[in-house]
Amino acid sequence: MALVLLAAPLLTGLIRKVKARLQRRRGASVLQPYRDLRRLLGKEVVLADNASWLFRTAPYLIFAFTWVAASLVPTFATGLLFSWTGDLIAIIALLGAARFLLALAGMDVGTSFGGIGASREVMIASLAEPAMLMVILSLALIAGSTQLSTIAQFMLSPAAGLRVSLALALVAFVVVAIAENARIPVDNPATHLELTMVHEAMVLEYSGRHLAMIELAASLKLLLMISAIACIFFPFGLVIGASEAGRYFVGLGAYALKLAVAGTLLGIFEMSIAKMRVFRVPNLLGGALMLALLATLLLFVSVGL
Amino acid sequence: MGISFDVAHMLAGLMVLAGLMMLYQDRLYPLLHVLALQAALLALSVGWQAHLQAAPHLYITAAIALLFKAAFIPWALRRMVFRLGIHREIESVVGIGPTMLAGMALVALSLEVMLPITAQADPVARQDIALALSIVLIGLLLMVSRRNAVSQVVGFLAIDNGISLAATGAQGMPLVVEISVAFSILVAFIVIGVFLFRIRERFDTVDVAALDRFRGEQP
Amino acid sequence: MIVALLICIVGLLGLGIAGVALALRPLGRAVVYGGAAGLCAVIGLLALVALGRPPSTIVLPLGLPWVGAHLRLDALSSFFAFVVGVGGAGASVYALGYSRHQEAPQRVLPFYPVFLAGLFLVLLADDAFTFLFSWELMSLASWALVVSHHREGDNTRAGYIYLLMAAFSGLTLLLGFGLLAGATGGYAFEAMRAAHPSAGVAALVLALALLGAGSKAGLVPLHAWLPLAHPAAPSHVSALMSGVMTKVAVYAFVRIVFDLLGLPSWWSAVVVLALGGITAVLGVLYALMQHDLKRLLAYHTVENIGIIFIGLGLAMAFRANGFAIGAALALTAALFHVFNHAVFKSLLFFGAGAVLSATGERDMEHLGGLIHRMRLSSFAFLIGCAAISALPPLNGFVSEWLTFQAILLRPGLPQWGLKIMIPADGALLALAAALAAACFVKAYGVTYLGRPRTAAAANATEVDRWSLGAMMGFATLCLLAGIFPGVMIDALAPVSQALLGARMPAQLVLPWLSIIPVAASRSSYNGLLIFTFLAASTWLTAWAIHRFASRAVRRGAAWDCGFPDPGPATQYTADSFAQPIRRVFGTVVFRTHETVVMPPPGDLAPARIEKSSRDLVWETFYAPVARAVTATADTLNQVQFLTIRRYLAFVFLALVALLLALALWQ
Amino acid sequence: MIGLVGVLAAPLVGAAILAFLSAYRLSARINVVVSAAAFASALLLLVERPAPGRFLLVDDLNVVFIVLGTFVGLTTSVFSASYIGHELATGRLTLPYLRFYHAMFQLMAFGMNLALAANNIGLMWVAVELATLTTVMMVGIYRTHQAIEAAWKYFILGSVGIALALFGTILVYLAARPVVGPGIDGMVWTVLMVHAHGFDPALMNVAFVFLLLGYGTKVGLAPMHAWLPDAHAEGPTPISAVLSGLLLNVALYALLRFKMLMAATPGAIAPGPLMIVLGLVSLVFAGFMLYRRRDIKRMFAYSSIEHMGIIVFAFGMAGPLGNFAGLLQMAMHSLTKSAIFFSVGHVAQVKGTQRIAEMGGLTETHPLLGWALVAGVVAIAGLPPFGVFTSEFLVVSSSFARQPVLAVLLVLGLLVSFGALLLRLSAIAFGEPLGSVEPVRASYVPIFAHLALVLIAGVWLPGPLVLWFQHVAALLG
Repeated sequence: MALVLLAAPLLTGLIRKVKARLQRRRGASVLQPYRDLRRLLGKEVVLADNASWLFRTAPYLIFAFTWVAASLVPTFATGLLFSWTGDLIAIIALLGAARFLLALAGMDVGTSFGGIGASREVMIASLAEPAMLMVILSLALIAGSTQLSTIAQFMLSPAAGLRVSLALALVAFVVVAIAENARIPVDNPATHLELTMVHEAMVLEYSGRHLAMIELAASLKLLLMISAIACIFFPFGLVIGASEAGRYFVGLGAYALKLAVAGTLLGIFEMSIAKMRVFRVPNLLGGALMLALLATLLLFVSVGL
Repeated sequence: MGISFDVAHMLAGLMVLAGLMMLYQDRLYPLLHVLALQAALLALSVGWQAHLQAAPHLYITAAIALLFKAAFIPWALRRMVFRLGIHREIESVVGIGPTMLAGMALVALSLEVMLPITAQADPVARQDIALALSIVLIGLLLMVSRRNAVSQVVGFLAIDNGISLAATGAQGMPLVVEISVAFSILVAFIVIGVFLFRIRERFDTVDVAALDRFRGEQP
Repeated sequence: MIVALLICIVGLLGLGIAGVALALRPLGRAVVYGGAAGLCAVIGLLALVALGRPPSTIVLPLGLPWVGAHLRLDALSSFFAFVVGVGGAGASVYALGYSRHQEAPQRVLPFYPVFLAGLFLVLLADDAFTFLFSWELMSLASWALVVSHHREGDNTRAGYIYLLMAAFSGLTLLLGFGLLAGATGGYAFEAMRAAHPSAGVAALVLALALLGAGSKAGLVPLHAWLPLAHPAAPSHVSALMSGVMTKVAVYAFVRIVFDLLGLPSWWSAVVVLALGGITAVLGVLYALMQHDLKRLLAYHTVENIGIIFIGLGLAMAFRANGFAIGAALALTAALFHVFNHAVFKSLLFFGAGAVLSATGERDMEHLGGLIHRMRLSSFAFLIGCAAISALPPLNGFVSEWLTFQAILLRPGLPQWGLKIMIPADGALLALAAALAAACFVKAYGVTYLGRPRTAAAANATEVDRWSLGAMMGFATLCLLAGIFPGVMIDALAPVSQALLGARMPAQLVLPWLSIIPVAASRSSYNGLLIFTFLAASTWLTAWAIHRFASRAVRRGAAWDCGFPDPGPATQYTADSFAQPIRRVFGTVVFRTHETVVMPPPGDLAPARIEKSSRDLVWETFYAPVARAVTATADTLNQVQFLTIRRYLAFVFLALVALLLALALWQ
Repeated sequence: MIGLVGVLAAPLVGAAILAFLSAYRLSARINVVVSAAAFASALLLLVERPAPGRFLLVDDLNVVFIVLGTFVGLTTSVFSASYIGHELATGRLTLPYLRFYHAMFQLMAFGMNLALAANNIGLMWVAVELATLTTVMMVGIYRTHQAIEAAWKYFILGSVGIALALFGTILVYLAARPVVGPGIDGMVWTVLMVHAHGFDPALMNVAFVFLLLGYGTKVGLAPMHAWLPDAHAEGPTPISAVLSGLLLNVALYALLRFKMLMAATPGAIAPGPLMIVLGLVSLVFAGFMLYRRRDIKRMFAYSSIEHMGIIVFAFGMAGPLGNFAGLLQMAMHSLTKSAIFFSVGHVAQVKGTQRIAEMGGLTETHPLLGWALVAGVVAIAGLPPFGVFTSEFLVVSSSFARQPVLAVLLVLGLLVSFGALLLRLSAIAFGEPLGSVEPVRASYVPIFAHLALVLIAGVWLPGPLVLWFQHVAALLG
């Protein structure tokens, strides 16, 4: 649990660095997110006049939900202590709960931008979640489980070969992950142009430690998604069950490597395309949903593909 | 069988003929004459039956038929036509020709219906019933095919005649007298009603002027 | 056991009479609602006790003389009786406070307990006559409650449509039972169980059961009455109708299909699955388009009924393929959701009622900012929203999670229809869940958050203790059922054992109280740990931050990207909140389209946006029937205005026709 | 013997007395007393019945009708006391007409009881005609143009119906004569039933066609129904109640008798199909007609047609269940419908109109009356806990297993008429109050007595009654 907490900002920093480099800027150091967090934590909170108790408690809850969800994902070893407390569906639901609270918090102060952000967020989520669940469905059908560690084990085993449905699922998963984490082309984490904001619009009224919590939660979520993808589709070097320390180090290294690669790729990807109009997002996500459904159907029709 | 049967049969047949003549009439007075004729024929046949069955009470029925149906009712109707100044010609719904054909068809139908009756019911009754049935149907046809109140009353009287014919034709039928009396009362009511409510043209509206608006519940 | 239940039910009927007597006294409310609460609680407990016991039956010399009134309390009926008891008790407690603001109590008090009695009687009935008798009694009493505010809006029309649909459902069920009973009239359920209907008859009965029970439960497209009738009633009655009465309809379906009929055929499962999926998604989409709080909730009832029927359909599919364990899992999921929905839907309606009595408004567009003035009830409502949106660690999530597990269970079903239908239902279920979350963000955000849009909302005050007590109690239930799902699942075991001959593995023996539907390797969930983690980490972070980092707070105007405060009117409304989703889904489902009217440059007139949408279900299924009836009535009505001669002509023609028929027949 | 004499003599004597009394209160009281006497002696018939004679007969079948009829007569007379008082006050009726009214009332009661108790088809025919004529008089009693036209319509159609029935009766006699031999015996029920097996089937067929149409006109079956709605709407409400609650039953009774005769005659057509067809036609037709009604009394008249349709359908389906359902439905209908007409009468009086459009919010303005009406309509619409539900349950469920298509048609008809009744009810009983709100001096006893009976029957049918109905159902075959 602590590990993901520490690693998350680093990943964010890495991505920013990559993007800056691609823009021929030197960019801030990869450690910048940590500094930001410390600075924000130190600041006082400015609350809008009619912010309610919900507005004040939401950041901690959001953070907690995301953190618990993240700690259910095997990072470099499947033998997590509590992996059986929740499966993939539960993880998605936890993230959904976080989003639910975030959207409510966005509407709490009663500004129009909060409303924009919330309504767009739920619209995107209403398509992303089903797609995600379809992906899980197809994975579960292949691996015969919704338990991440079990899926990972299955993927490592020779029983899992290359499958069409797996490829489809991967694509869908990536798209959903991008949408969920409010990255380009769905949303731009760096924008402050009001009308294009989704995520940023919801957190507009936050400041100080609350903002810090939310930022941290966001980067946690990103990390979670990446490590989920890693442990499902690229479970190389994942440590199965308990074994000696050496293996763990290997796994750790592999995990770090995966993160670095994913982060770089994401950065490049975000640089290479432009943000979409809000109402073209549904088409993208609908496509993802269709892909995932197709994957599932293929499996249902014949469990060979 | 023999003569008795023939006479009864002939009389009944003549009554059917009279019924068809009613359908043929398109003026009021002749219609009333035909009605009187039919009633007279009824009286005759009832009398004949009384003679055959040696049932004196049937003579009463015959008398009722003669006096009330053959004499009084036509007279009253005639008087009414005169008093209310009802048009002398009858407006018919479908026209005389088709009505006649319909009448024929009805006669055929009643014969057809009565045909399968086993012979054990004696032939007099059998024939009489067939003819009586056709008279009843013709009467109904007259009622529904004429727009004129008086002729509708006449149609009802024809029905009455048919029923009386059937009743008297049935040998030893009890309560014949009572029933014919009761029926005559009914007829009288109708006639009085027509007269009382000043029904000029048709049954439909009791007073043309006041009631054409009202038909159950028109807005 | 059953005798005790009967005594309680008779007590409820007695309360109805008391309601007539005391209607206009203040005492009446206390007696009726207090008594109802007590009796419902007792019945609920008794039912809980009876859940494990063998069925107990009794025959009363009532109803059809040569059949008598058969009553039976088996696992299924006692589970539902428990649900109804819980809902009824909560609603009655809530009503103790809520009904203070009721005008015309004499229109509510006599019928409320009778309604409850009807609900319970349906569950106990063990022969067709008693069943339908109680069924219609339930409908009738609830109709009287729906029209209790008969002078407001078009409540009377709502009541009319409601009772008409109720009669429809009653008659269809009657036909179904007639088919099961056969010409000899074996109306007792025992006889029906014994008689094994042929395939065709079974299919017909199933169709009739779907029509009858479905129209009562609110399956699309038979749901049209529901969003009209449920909001029209007083809120505690709405809670009963939405949370409990629809469940009784589900009970009727389960009773007929799983108990009275034999093995279902696989395609019937396909039909049920399809209906369930469509209902779930359409229901929530309709809900998203609403801005009347209670109507929104009513539409969500439709959605949840869809979810329940998906579970039932899965159970039928597995059962048809002789896969008992899967059937048990699916059925348990469905019944679990029955309980959950009863709880949180009642809670939500209580909340809506609280808003109504505090502000006199049901329209969300006139509300806002209530969270400041109605702290406790807003908290309870939030729990309800989270629960119905299937968010962990609350109960809604568990039942939907179980349903998903059931969907994942068996890809290998032989029939193509199921191969396609089951994953499709998975997608629909997921879609419905996500949309539900969206819808409740809207409902809560617009109603309770933001700034008050009207004076009524600004001057709202917290509701009375009784109402709060009821709401808090149900909120706690939501949490408990989410944290200890194992208890519920094990409680449901006898039901599936009795109906399917199989049950889910016992859960309470597992370590850490986690639940494992089939096998630990497949999937497991532990609400308790999730909850502990959440609580711990929240508290930990909050403590750490307040301890080591700053804890200073300053109040100021909202930032809002530096715009000067433009007033509450600029907040997002319910309508505008739903606009993106309307654009994504509505164009297909509701034929919505929006037109923006821009004034020419230099003109100071405001720009206007107009949106139009159509209710296709109504236009397809209901409007034509209404038109047909009207047209026929008009045509036939001319017969009223004929002349006597024509009437005579009718007689004449009838006579001739019959004689002809006779002549031909001979 | 006393019972039978009482049932017949009491109304006759009462009519004679009332014809010469003009004091309204006194005559109203006497009216009640006489009806009570008739009812009492009808109850007496339950315990001891006279041996069937040539003219009179009391058996299980008609005792049901006699007791029911006299009871409704009693309650109606109670209701009419208060109703007529109001009519007198508003000057719609004058004292001489009142005398006429009371005399006619008892005369009609006599006619119906005679028709029910007759053991002789000729006598029965005469009695039915008597009842018809008296009711015609009463329908026209207001002497408004509408009333007179309604009476006239009723009279003409009724006379034709009567004529057809008479012809049918004669045919029956003709069929019987060869077997029974000439003379009075050829018209005596008990004798006919004994020898029915020897009758000529073809003749019986024709006879039944005529009887079905003839008495069917009185039952109010479509398409011979035309007289019924107007007669109900334009006459005084007590008469509407009696028409729906009694006269229709009497005609129905005659029909059943002949049905039994047909059933007993081998080779004759089964009367069932004919009755089923007529019943369904009446049910569906009336159901649709209900939608366009503006006049509250005419609406419930159509609902009577609808229920007669159901009853005839049930008897047509026959079988123990069908006949039982028919009998039950008939009893329930006459109780419920007369209760409805009682309350409707008061409603029309207090609102001063019969137009539905001009009354509304009745449960607000006159709670007791309004809820009574609601209960009545709910009962007549076939909802529990009222007895009509039981009978309709039996009709539908028993017929669906045997004749699915017919049952579906039946259900459609029921739904259609249910919708119509409820639509009007919610307009009358709920919504914003319309019309006068002055308090009403209604006689609630008859209304609630009927409703209570229907309610009890809906929940619990006493054992003896059931056995008795089952026996009768067996008689009907």
